[in-house]
Amino acid sequence: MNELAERLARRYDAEGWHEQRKDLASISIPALRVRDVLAWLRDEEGYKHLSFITAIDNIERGVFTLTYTVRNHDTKHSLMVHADIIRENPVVDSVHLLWEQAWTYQRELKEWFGIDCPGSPRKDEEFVLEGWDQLPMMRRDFDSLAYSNATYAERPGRVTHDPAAYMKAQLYPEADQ
Amino acid sequence: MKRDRMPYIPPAERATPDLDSGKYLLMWQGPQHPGITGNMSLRLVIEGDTVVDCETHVGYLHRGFEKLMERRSWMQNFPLVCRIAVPEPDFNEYCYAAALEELSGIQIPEKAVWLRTFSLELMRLASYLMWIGGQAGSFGHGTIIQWSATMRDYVLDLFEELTGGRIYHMYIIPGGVRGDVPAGYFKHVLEVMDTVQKNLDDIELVMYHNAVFKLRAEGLGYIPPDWIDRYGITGPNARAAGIKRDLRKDLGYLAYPQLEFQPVVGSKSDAFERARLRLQEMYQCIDLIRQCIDLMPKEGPFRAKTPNPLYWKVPAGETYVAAECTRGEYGFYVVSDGSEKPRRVAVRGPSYTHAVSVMERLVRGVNIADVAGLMVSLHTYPPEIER
Amino acid sequence: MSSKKIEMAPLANEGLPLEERALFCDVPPREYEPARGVIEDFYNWARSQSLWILGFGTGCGAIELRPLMTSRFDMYRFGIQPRATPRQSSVFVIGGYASVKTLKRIVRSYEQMMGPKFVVALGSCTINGGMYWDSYNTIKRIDQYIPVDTYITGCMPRPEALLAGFQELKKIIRAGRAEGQNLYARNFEWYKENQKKVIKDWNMPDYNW
Amino acid sequence: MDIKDFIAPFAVWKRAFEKPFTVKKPIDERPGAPRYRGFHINDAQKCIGCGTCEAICMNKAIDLVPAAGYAAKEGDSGLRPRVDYGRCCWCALCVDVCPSGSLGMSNEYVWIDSDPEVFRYTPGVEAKPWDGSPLGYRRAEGYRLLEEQRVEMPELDYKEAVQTFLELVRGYSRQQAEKEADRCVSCGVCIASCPAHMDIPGYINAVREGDMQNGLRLLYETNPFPEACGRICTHRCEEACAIGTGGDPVAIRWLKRYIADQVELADYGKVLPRAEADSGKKIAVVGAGPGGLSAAYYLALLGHSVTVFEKDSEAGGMLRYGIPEYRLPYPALDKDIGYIESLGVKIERGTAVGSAVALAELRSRFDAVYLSTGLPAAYSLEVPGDKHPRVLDGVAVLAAATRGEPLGLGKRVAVVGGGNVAMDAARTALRNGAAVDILYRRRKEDMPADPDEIREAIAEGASLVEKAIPLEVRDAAGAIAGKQALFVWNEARMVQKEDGKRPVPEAIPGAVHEDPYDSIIAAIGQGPDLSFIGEADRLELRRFKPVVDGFGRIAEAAAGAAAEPGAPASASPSKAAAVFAGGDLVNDRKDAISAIADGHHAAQGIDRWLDRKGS
Amino acid sequence: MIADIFVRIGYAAISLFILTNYGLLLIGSMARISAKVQGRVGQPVWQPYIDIIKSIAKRNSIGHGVMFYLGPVFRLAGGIGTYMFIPAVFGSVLFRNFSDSGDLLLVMYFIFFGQLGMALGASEGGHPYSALGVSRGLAQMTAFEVPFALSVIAVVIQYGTLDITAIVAAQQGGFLNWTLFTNPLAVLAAMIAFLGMSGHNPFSVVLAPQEIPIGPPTEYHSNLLGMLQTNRAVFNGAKLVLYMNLFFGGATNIVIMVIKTFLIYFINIFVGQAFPRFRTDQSIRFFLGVPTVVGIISVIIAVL
Amino acid sequence: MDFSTFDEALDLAIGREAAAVQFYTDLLALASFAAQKSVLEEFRAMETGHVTMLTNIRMRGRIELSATAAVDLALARRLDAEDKATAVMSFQDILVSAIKKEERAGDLYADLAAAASVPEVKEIFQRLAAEESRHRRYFEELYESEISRDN
Repeated sequence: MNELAERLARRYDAEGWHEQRKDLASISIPALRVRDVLAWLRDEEGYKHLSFITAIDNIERGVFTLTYTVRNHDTKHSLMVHADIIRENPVVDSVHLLWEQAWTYQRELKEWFGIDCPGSPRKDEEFVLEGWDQLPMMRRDFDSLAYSNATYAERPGRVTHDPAAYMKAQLYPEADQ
Repeated sequence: MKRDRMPYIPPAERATPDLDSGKYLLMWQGPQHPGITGNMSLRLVIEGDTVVDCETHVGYLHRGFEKLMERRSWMQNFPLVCRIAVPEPDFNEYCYAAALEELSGIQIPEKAVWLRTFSLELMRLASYLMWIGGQAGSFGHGTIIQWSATMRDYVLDLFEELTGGRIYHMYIIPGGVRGDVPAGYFKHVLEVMDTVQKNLDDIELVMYHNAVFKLRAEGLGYIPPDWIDRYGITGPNARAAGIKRDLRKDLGYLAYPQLEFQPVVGSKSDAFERARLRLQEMYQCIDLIRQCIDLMPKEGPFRAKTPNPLYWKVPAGETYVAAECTRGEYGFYVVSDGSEKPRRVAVRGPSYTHAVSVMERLVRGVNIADVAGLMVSLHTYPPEIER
Repeated sequence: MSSKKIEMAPLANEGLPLEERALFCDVPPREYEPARGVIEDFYNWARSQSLWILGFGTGCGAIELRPLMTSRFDMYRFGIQPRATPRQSSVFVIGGYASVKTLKRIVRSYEQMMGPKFVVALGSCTINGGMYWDSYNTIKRIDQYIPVDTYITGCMPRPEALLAGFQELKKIIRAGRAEGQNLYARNFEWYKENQKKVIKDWNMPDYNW
Repeated sequence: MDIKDFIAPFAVWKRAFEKPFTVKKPIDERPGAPRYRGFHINDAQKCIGCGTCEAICMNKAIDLVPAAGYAAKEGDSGLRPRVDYGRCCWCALCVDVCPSGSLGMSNEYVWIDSDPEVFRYTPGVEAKPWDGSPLGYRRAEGYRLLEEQRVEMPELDYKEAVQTFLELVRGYSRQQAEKEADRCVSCGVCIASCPAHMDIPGYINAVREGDMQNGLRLLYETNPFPEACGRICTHRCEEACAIGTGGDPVAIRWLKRYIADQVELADYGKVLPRAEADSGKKIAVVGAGPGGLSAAYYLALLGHSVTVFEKDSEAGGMLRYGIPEYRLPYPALDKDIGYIESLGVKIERGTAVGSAVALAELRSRFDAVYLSTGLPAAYSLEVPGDKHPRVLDGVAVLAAATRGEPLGLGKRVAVVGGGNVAMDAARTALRNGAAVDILYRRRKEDMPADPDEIREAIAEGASLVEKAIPLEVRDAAGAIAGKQALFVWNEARMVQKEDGKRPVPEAIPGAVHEDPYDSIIAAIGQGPDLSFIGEADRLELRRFKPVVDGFGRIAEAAAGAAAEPGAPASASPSKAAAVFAGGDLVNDRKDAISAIADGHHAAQGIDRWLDRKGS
Repeated sequence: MIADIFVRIGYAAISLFILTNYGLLLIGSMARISAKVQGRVGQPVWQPYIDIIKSIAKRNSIGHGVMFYLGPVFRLAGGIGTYMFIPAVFGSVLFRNFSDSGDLLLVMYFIFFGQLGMALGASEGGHPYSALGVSRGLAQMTAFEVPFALSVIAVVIQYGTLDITAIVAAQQGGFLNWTLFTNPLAVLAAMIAFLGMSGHNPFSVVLAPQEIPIGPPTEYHSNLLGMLQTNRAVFNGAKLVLYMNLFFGGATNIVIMVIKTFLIYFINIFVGQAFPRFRTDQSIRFFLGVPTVVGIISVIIAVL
Repeated sequence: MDFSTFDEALDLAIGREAAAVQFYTDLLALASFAAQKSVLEEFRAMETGHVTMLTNIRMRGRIELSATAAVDLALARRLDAEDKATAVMSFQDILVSAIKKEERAGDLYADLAAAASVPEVKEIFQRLAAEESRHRRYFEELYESEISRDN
């Protein structure tokens, strides 16, 4: 498989080949070449099956890392192709022309992360949400619990105690000073 | 150009019926509709009895699992994952556990491998039994669903006995499984397998040798073989088109390399073929369960040691673990940043492609009466689409 | 190709001011006096013996309704059967968690049902959020949005528990305590307020969906 | 499509002649499977309220609430888990993780109510129909989420160990320590059991995180003797450990030692808090044992100037003179003491209060005095012949060993007693080449010594003679008088004389043994030496103990017979400094950690008292 | 004369009452038989009663205009009308109804009348499923009416009368005189059409819960639904009696009527449990195929 | 010695308790530091209390002591009996003396009870012996918990 890594590196400046298992590897490519790489992988290297597309919010680095997982059923090998795009105004090429289901993933990316794939069909329609007016919820700076607490009423009357603090209050309250 | 080998039909290349013309009728099938699988909906535009346009609408079951998982520790996610696909939770458990074990470098004991295989096959059978009722029911055959739901219930009894849960088994825990089989369990399993097999024989006679069923299902929802890669179709839907792909064979995970089976492959690729193929896979499941019972080691530990669940830190890394579920490739993509909580967990459910892009494409031109049957024949579970 | 996108058909409540849009009912519901004495008892008996469940699997709970409907547990013998349309159903089974999108349909379906109507809520999620207590998309207490007659705890409750829940519901109906419809009418403003707080987008087709 | 497709479907009618699948009375006839995860049950007696269930619960379904009938006590927080069935998902991780194994699940599953508020209860405390259900989910045999075995501590081989005074316990490696620390569930139940209330979960977490500096900081918050305590502490915390309810307790002591060992003394100053500005107050501490020095440490931190008076030539008290080197090497102790001294604490070694300097003098020279003189005087055997020259006292033997004096114990040594001093004496004797018998009045399980010490002593070759009542010591026949002694003891049996009290050894008539020994080491107990407190000091004593208030301050003695009657206690001549006391002298636990806790506590008391006096 | 009319009306009312109850019990017991095939116990036989009471006991209802209300009324009128002109028991005064006032053509008209009325009402409901159901129902009705009409024609030609009583009378005197044996092909065509008429599988496209839940009555509720449920009993009973009269020799007493109608109805269940449902186009194609041919042949035979 | 009346018997007992008070007073005179004194004073006060109690009994003419003897922990008999009265008496020494004293008293009463011919007097001595055993037990327990902790 290392030949593939080399070819990818030569043709598309790919780097960081990592062999996770004997049937799974990952590699990073420049975001601008996503469509080229995937088309090449699909047509030339036999990675015909797109398992899924997703993104990781690497908020510390200020990027979304896209993951396209493709599979070559003949060699029984899966490849995770990573591409970093900046978090502000994230845009990436659409691959809906390569795979028919890709537009759904891209619609999901748009709704869940705010990642735009120009040209992808129905990308601006709501996917799973309805009337969502917050940050895209899969971004790490969206706090699910805080939103839930603020929006959905909880049944009152719950109270809990920390064993250590409770024992301290019960057994040696004088130590608290 | 090799790229042209696949003629391209853009997904949005759809008829644009003028809804105001009075010629068309806009109809929503679901979510409150008995002919829909689970809680989702189809926005159908029909002309007479023929569907001219379809949009899949999901999100009625969206609970934000992937976000919730980022909030919970590695072990706390274990009870959560099984809820992603309600009728078939075990595959979630397996994929998550396997991904976690791979990232942490934990080797699970032999016994756990077999018990996992066993419970996955049992789950597959239960899931298919649920499907077969749905398939018959979607064409209005109410008798089959009555039988098969009971058969499924017998299988769920087995799960209850083994795991303590009927629907959510939470048995395949990271590190192994949660318990050994109880005394006399396999005897019970074999009895139930006999009952199920006998009933499957009846169902085959009634459902698959049925003029009306054939009339309805044959030719319905034909998936051309060249769509398989283009649409990312996996599992029985792909195999029915003659593509021999089964992750159990291809990936050789768990104890599958030691089991004797051949993927069932069809050719006609219509609803009936898919139904027939699934029936054969049910028989195959029963056979695999029996093989598991024979080959399973009798003794030995069933769980490897794992770190303290409250403070389990997983080394940074990422992996994608896939398994062949009843609907196709079920996968968990897990990313760890080295902390006590996952960085990202993405779930790849086969219904994602089957119920959205494939369904929208296939349903065009189909009689409105066949929409439910077509949907069921793709065997989709909405919760795994929206997670 | 995006230009070929279908234009959504205009919806019944489109173009209405927001506050009116929120009201699914053409008229706000009103309270209905129960009949007198023996007649109401007789009616209640009939209502309790003929529970028609709305066939809307709103969550995981739907998975255990199917065994209940079929031969192993056979709820028909207790006078319970599924019904495909809210107009004819008398029992709404909230199958666990309700996402916001589903909640909108739940409210709509509930309002379409004819009184007296009963609500059975399954599982932890309906009581206090369940395992989705921190999810951004699921409500925590269904009783904030529609009146509930009976809760069945469990995750998932087994079919037997569901059955026991229906038997309990029957008792409640026979005792004349299942007045959810009137409760909803009486506290209509409160329920609407809660619903409005959660459901941001009220647009939906004017029939079914 | 052939004719079969029209005929075959009628096969459905076959079913009409078979038995229906239907369960007649589902609710009654179908109990949950034996493993069914139904409603929670809790053995509230066994439960210690550690809250691990709450920590593992992803649904936040469990609250810890005070339970009627269960008060907080050592090893039991008095809280019990309360489950919210509006949250629970019946995953049973709480059952799997429960350290004590008290949580379980019944196989009951029907709970219906029209009131949504009722689905909350405290299993085992609030009665439910399914309480005590024998069926239902339990943690499977051989399956635990928590590790029940502690990481074995590397030790010297006993055969080798007995040859030298090298430290027996070698300490954890980083990997071992992190693995052991990972067993902790941070419940905090142990904190109350530690006399010093150390932040045990805090520093264990520091080990887990590999943050030794933070760990050391946490240690020094309550205990300036981490090296010493990390080795010889009586670790009452480990008895309260939640993990210990179902397996080995977390090796809290060893982890403490690990932290202290990891940080060099030179780095202590960078990590630990600096002393506050000089307050100008002077405080005398009598006794440079753990209690006195810990008081000195905390007083010094508060900015006071502290002088410690120590009668021996080295500081450390019992840690140095009572505990042999192989358990607590002197460099480790010196490290602890060295850091305390580095804060400016003066230690006047070889200055005995009472003889070299009078207490009254201290009271006039200093603003406050802290007494931490401990229990230096060994009690005697109190049998005929116990003044025999070959009858030695255990504390003295250990002190002599520390000083490096020749012990001259001889070949055959009897140690009388079952406490830690006895064990230490026995093992010291073993290291001096003697054959050692430990004679104890009761049974092995009654021995007050640390079980580890007993185990090690026996492993090193001491033979334990249980139920031996000493009767007499006399000269052995044929031996030169004063060189060998004959130890006469009576075999005993344990008799339960009173219900609810521990059994009493009762001599078996006639079963008298006579054994000759070169030395007989009596280690039955020690008492205080209070001769330095005169009546004029007007300190209230009761049964050889100072009477102290909550902060360790010794009450002023009511005017005795000599003093003029009627003078109120508060009006006593309080020109002199207040006297505080702590440690073995005062408390009943008589271990180093209690003395340290007393010292810390008294330091706070003294500080307050000085504040009050100053203002 | 007036008194006579009132007596007849009284008799007809009693007869209708009995038939309604019989129809309800028949539905209940058939549900139990179906349940047996499905491996379960099934609902109580009297469940239909409770359902109707429950529907009537509903407190509120909404309307979609006058036609919407009239739909069930037409439907019920169709059912009652059908029954009123059929003699339920041959020779019985109580059960003769108004059979002497109308003939077979009137009965067939009433069969259509209910359907059409319902179609008008249901379409008013505004629900697309209602509309779809109605269009399916009408399409299928047109289809099954062809073999049915053909077989009726055959019978009429065979007996030379349109009077049902006369047709029954002609079949008396041993079972070999039944149309079943005298003109088996007509009966075959009629029975197949009957399957379609009853709306059981495989001809259940009208209600088709999995496809267009639940067709025309989707929007009906409360007492309107109660009327529909009552009509189901009446109309079913009327059809069964008609079939019994035309093809199975009628009944000379009520016990025979019960046995015969029960068995005729059972055929529905017998087939229905075994097959899924045809699509509309398939069922139309089916009815216009073999049954129509059979019907035509039966007419030809009758003519000959 | 044979005591035939209630008063006689009690006089003897009171006399013994008074001697005990004197015993502690003597020891107090020897004591050199505060801790000793406080203990001795406490014990002396205890004995003074006994004198008062017996005097009250004598006045009321009715013995009101329990007949149940305390459990014998068998310490007293083993302890070395040599005289401890020195200026540097430790807590142990004082306790041993006290135990011995109570034991001797108990023995005496037991002997007297055995020798008594009048049943009433016999009972008085038995009761007194039991009372002394309880005193002894008190000291024994103190000894066990304070002195002989490790044995």
